[in-house]
Amino acid sequence: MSPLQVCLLFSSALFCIGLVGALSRSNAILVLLGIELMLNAANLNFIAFWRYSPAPAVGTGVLFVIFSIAVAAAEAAVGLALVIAIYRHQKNIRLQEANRLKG
Amino acid sequence: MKMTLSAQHLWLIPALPLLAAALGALTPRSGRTPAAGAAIGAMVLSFLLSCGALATALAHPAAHATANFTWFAVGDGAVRLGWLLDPLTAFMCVMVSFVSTLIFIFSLGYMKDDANFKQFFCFLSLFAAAMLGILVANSLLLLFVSWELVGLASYLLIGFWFHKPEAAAAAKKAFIVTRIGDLGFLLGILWLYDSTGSLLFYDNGAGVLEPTALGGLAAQTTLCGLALSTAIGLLIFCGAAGKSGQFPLHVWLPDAMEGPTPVSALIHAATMVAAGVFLIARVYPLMAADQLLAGVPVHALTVVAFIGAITALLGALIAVAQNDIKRVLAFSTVSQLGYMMLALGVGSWVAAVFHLLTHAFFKALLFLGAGSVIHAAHHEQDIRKLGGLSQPLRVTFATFAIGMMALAGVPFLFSGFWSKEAILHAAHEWEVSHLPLFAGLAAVVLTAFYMTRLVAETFFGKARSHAAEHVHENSAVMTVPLVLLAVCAIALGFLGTPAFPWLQARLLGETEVHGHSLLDGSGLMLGSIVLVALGLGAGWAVYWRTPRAKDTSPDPLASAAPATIAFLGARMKFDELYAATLGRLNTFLAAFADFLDHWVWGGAVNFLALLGEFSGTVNREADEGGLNAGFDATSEKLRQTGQAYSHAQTGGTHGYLRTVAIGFVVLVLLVMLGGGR
Amino acid sequence: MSPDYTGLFQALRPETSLLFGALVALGLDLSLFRRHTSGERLNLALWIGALAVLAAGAHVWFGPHGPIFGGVLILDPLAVATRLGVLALTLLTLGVATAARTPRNPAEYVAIILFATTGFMLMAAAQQLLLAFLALELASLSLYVLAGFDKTRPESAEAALKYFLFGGMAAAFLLFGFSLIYGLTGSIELLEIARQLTLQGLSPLLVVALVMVLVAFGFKAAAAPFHLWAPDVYEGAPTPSAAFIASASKLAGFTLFARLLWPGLRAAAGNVSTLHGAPGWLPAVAVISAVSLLLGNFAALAQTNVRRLLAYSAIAHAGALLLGVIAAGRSGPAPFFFYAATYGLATVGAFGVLAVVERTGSCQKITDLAGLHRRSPLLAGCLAIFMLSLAGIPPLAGFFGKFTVFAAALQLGGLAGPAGWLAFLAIALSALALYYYLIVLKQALVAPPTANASRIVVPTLARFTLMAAAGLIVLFGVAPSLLLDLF
Amino acid sequence: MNAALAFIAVLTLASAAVAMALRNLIHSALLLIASWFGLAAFYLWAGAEFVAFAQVLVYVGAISMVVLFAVLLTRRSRQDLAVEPASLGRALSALLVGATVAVVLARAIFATPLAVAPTATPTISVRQLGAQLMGPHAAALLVVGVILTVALLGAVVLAATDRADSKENAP
Repeated sequence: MSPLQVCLLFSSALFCIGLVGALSRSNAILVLLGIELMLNAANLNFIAFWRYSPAPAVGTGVLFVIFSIAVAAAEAAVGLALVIAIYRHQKNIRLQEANRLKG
Repeated sequence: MKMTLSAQHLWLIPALPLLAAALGALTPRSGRTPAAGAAIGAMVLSFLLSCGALATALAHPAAHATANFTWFAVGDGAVRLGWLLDPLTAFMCVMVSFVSTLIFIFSLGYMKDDANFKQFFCFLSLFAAAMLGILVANSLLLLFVSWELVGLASYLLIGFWFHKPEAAAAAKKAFIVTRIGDLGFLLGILWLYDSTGSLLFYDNGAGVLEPTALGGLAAQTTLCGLALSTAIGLLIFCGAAGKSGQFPLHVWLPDAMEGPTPVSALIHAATMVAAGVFLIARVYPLMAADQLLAGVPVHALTVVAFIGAITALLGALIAVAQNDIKRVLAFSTVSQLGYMMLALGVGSWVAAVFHLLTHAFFKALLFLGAGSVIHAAHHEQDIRKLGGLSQPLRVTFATFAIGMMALAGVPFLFSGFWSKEAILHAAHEWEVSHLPLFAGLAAVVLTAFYMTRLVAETFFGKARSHAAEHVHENSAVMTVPLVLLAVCAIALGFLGTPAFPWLQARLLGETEVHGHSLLDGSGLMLGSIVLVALGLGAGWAVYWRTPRAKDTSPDPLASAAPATIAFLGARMKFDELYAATLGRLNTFLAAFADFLDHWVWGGAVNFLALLGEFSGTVNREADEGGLNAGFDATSEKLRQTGQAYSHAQTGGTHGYLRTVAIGFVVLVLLVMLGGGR
Repeated sequence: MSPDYTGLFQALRPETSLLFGALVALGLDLSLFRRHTSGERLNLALWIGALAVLAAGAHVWFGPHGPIFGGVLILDPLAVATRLGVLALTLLTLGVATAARTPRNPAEYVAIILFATTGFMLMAAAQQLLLAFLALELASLSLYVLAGFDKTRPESAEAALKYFLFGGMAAAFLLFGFSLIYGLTGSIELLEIARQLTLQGLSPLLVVALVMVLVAFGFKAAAAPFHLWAPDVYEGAPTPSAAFIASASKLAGFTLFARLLWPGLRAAAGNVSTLHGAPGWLPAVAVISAVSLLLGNFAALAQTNVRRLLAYSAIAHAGALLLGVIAAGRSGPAPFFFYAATYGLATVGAFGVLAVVERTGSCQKITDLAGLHRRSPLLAGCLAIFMLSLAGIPPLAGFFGKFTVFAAALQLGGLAGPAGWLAFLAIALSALALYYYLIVLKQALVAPPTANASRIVVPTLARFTLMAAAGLIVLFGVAPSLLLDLF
Repeated sequence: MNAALAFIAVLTLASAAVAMALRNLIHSALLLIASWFGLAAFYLWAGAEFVAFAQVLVYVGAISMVVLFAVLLTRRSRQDLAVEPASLGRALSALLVGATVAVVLARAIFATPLAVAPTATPTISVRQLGAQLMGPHAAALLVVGVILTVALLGAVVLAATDRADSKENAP
């Protein structure tokens, strides 16, 4: 098993942990954080691939991660604002109670 | 003054009514006179232009004059459209514009009390424009566009009295059933485009109906060993069958009688239903391209012939048992359209077009006559409640009788006789099978019989309801079109007698007329005359001699009880015959038609529903709503399937997110394992 | 090699004018117009927005073409056409917003619409994974906010949260997929990726990456089974937002993903012209397309809510559009672009009608449209055009969208292969589609109005918008070359 | 060196997994911060110092603060802090789906030959990054600026409590 494969398994595991969290938690904030973990796993991949790329001096992977961290911050801000908006109406942030819309 | 019109300007013929429709749409609701005036004026102009086009076409009957232009380009292929002027187009244009003009004028009287008078003329113009568009198109795509517009306009017209729920339902049914046929048609168009790269009929050797393309299409084989041209031809025939009410897609036509009567005359006599026959006549070279091939399991035209024969017989049988004046005519239309398809199938498209033209006139005459009766009798349509109208409605009666004799095929004087004779003659010469001929001959008897019954019940005996007692002849605006149509119903036959087949020769592109002696094939003609006489006699015996006494008295055919005196024996015999064969057969066929309506094509849709249900939910009871009923139940069934689908939409966000992950896994497995690596 | 900043700014002039418009709208609203009524503030913002969109359109039309800034962006015919289409749909959305209920922060609303449009413009032209991801996120974040903009209705917040979580999940999958593609090819430039993939062939990790991209594509296109957000968002979001999400977003999304898939991942496409084709993303797209067609059409039948009906019909249309993407490898992007653009027109128009009807009360149920022909003949007529175009009745534009897409799909191998079957399925199901569109039209054109229904006064701008949408649908139906000549 | 990688991985994964399983929201948030630190350590290990700093700054510094604010804003009593356990069925199905995805990913990773050049830890200087940012990635930089603007504007609009709003929605 090469170190790159270890890194990929690491990121895959993190991705799946985030996925399980997003699928199981009823608190909307935790679901959001699960999705953040999935984004983190992708970042980890970028760095790992950059680490073992033949020409790391170009730094594409690193740059991608910097941008994606910025995007993740933006997503978190909007997401938490939406959580607050939901809270305003249903006075809690349990996701399973937000199901007026269906059918 | 001899006016001619070249192919370049052919577009004017449909453009004028379209303009009238647009003007009608823009006039305010109160603008009744301008809207109707524009519609009728445009139709008259179109008629004159059509006459000009006919003059041009007759000058060069063998030529397919076209005017093509590029419409748009997709990728490396371009779609081109164009107009086509040949005798077929020209004759049809003259017929459609003439009959439409008369129907428009008749509508002035028939619809004069309707609140939506203006819209009615607007829709009529739109319909006529679309119909004329079908005729002048030189591209299958342009034809299809007009074809769908015709469907849309007929939806608007059939559902015109939308306050009647039956009318709204009938309109929807007509639109959707014809559309089912159109799906096949569209698929055929796409396939043809894919195979030949063009949709133009004639294009200086590059069109799809010209030998190069046809040779290529006939040479390839596709599913089940059919030639490619056969497969495409059959798909196109689906569209024709839907529009022309061919078995098994005929179910919409009788229901469509809920529309105003002029609409019935326009849609179910002269134009829309004839569009299917015209379509097959137009693409006849494509349909016939496989005729020369040996070893092909099915020829496209053979299918057409048998479908036509079945429709002819079925329509006639059902018509015998109808009591609504318009429904009798509707089923007779189904039956006559069957004749036309039969003629196309057995290889005589000129006979089909000849019958199409004569039928358009006498069936429009009959429908307008029925409309005149209905209008006079305060919207009473049940023939059991009419009766005794021959005295008060003299003009209507006389013209209706002419139409009836033309439809029944009374010899020599009436146009229907000659055109039907041409079809039977062609069926006789068909080498594949004589079954269509026998079906056609059987339908001859039945047609004569039920038309006699219709006239007898409606116009003779005594008035059997309050509505029928106080009738007055309608105004000239309604009777003059009847008289004109009656003249045509007689005169048109002489254009195509065997001794002087002028029309046939022109349609085939010949400049000289080669007549045959009337004695050629006189055996068949004699036979059919005898059959007509038989049908008329039977009708006379059963209905005319002893008119119905009350509207509730039983139908003499329906009650198997033996009755009165002198002619008793013969009549008894016929009653038995009816009870044993016709009655039972009729019941059976009615049940069979019902079966078709509910099961076969409903079943096809149901099959889709089941397919959907199967994939949609696992825990759904399979028998619920089974294959139980026709159109409405089918759509209800489909709705339930949809509900099952949308129940997956639980509103729970976790479920949604889980679906993303599961979808991911499934797709990965699909790509890794599937794909036929 | 020094980067060509001038070229970049030349190419980004449309985006710059949109952003400038957004900032001006915000600034004027915050400084000079604080005290005015929200209706006046909305009008001001909308006019500024419309001017910005028009300016951007002019810049697109007269701007540069070809690869920009070392190939990060590509302004080919597809990009230009999509940009123009997106701008037109944005303009119509702004028109719809004049008729809808005035939002509480009108300038912010318009500004975010312009930000989202900026995202769409970049999506149309991105030729590099990083820029594609950022453009997608810019557009998505703006749309989440737009969906949740109506703070008085809990449905709006719920729709936005669902949309956000679903979209966030899709974005995570997309980013993971991008990271794998970067790892396998060592590049994020589409052309370089394509070059590398032709050398490598299909590896299991690449399959994972492909499917992750498809998940995000399915989300953006609202294709089954990644469609679940769509009905809820269409129902809950404010009407102009829903119109925007259904139209411009879809057009830009299809362009972006078609570009990712065809030039970028062409080597991994596989084959669907015969049943035993090569594996790749094409079979997966074909499956998504078939599922969308079936599910969308059937579920639409069961709807009583007109917005959900539009949503399920959108899913069905996504299925047909995916067929166009499948065919784009051979026939080019023109067919699916035409389909997506005309579909967007009809959808914006339909939502516009709903927005106007909503002024007199709720408009959620199909029966809320009853008697529309009496209440406003103009609305009923426009709705009929939109619905019939969606149903694909010629000569409206929707028919030619279908025609070109199906014709392109059949070119892949006739009726014998899965692509042909899909075309057949799509054609067969369009009879069903006609049925549910007629259910809506029956209410609007035939049913009598309810007792307390009053006449609807259509505001001038909304009237203009609806007539423009309807007119364009008829125009593109009669003369499709107007759109197709962009290619 | 691989030992360091394994240590970081185990630490990060364990804290993430426990964070996703804990019932108390505040505890979860704290453990997530730990896991983000783990990721920063990984970036350091891989030689991407700048990314590690960005990770700490943005995630540990900013996002965790926003999360804590959101947690505090959306609770009405102390009991709300303890998140009720997810329903068992949902947790099991989530685990099942997660495990399946994990199996798919792992199989793909093992089945794909990945050419790896055994190299020393690369370095990339901030100056190099800056040149890249301002050079080939200038367009992306502009777009990120717009994204952050939208997020700020959107978050403010969505989260701000209008006076009329609070009146309408007062319980």
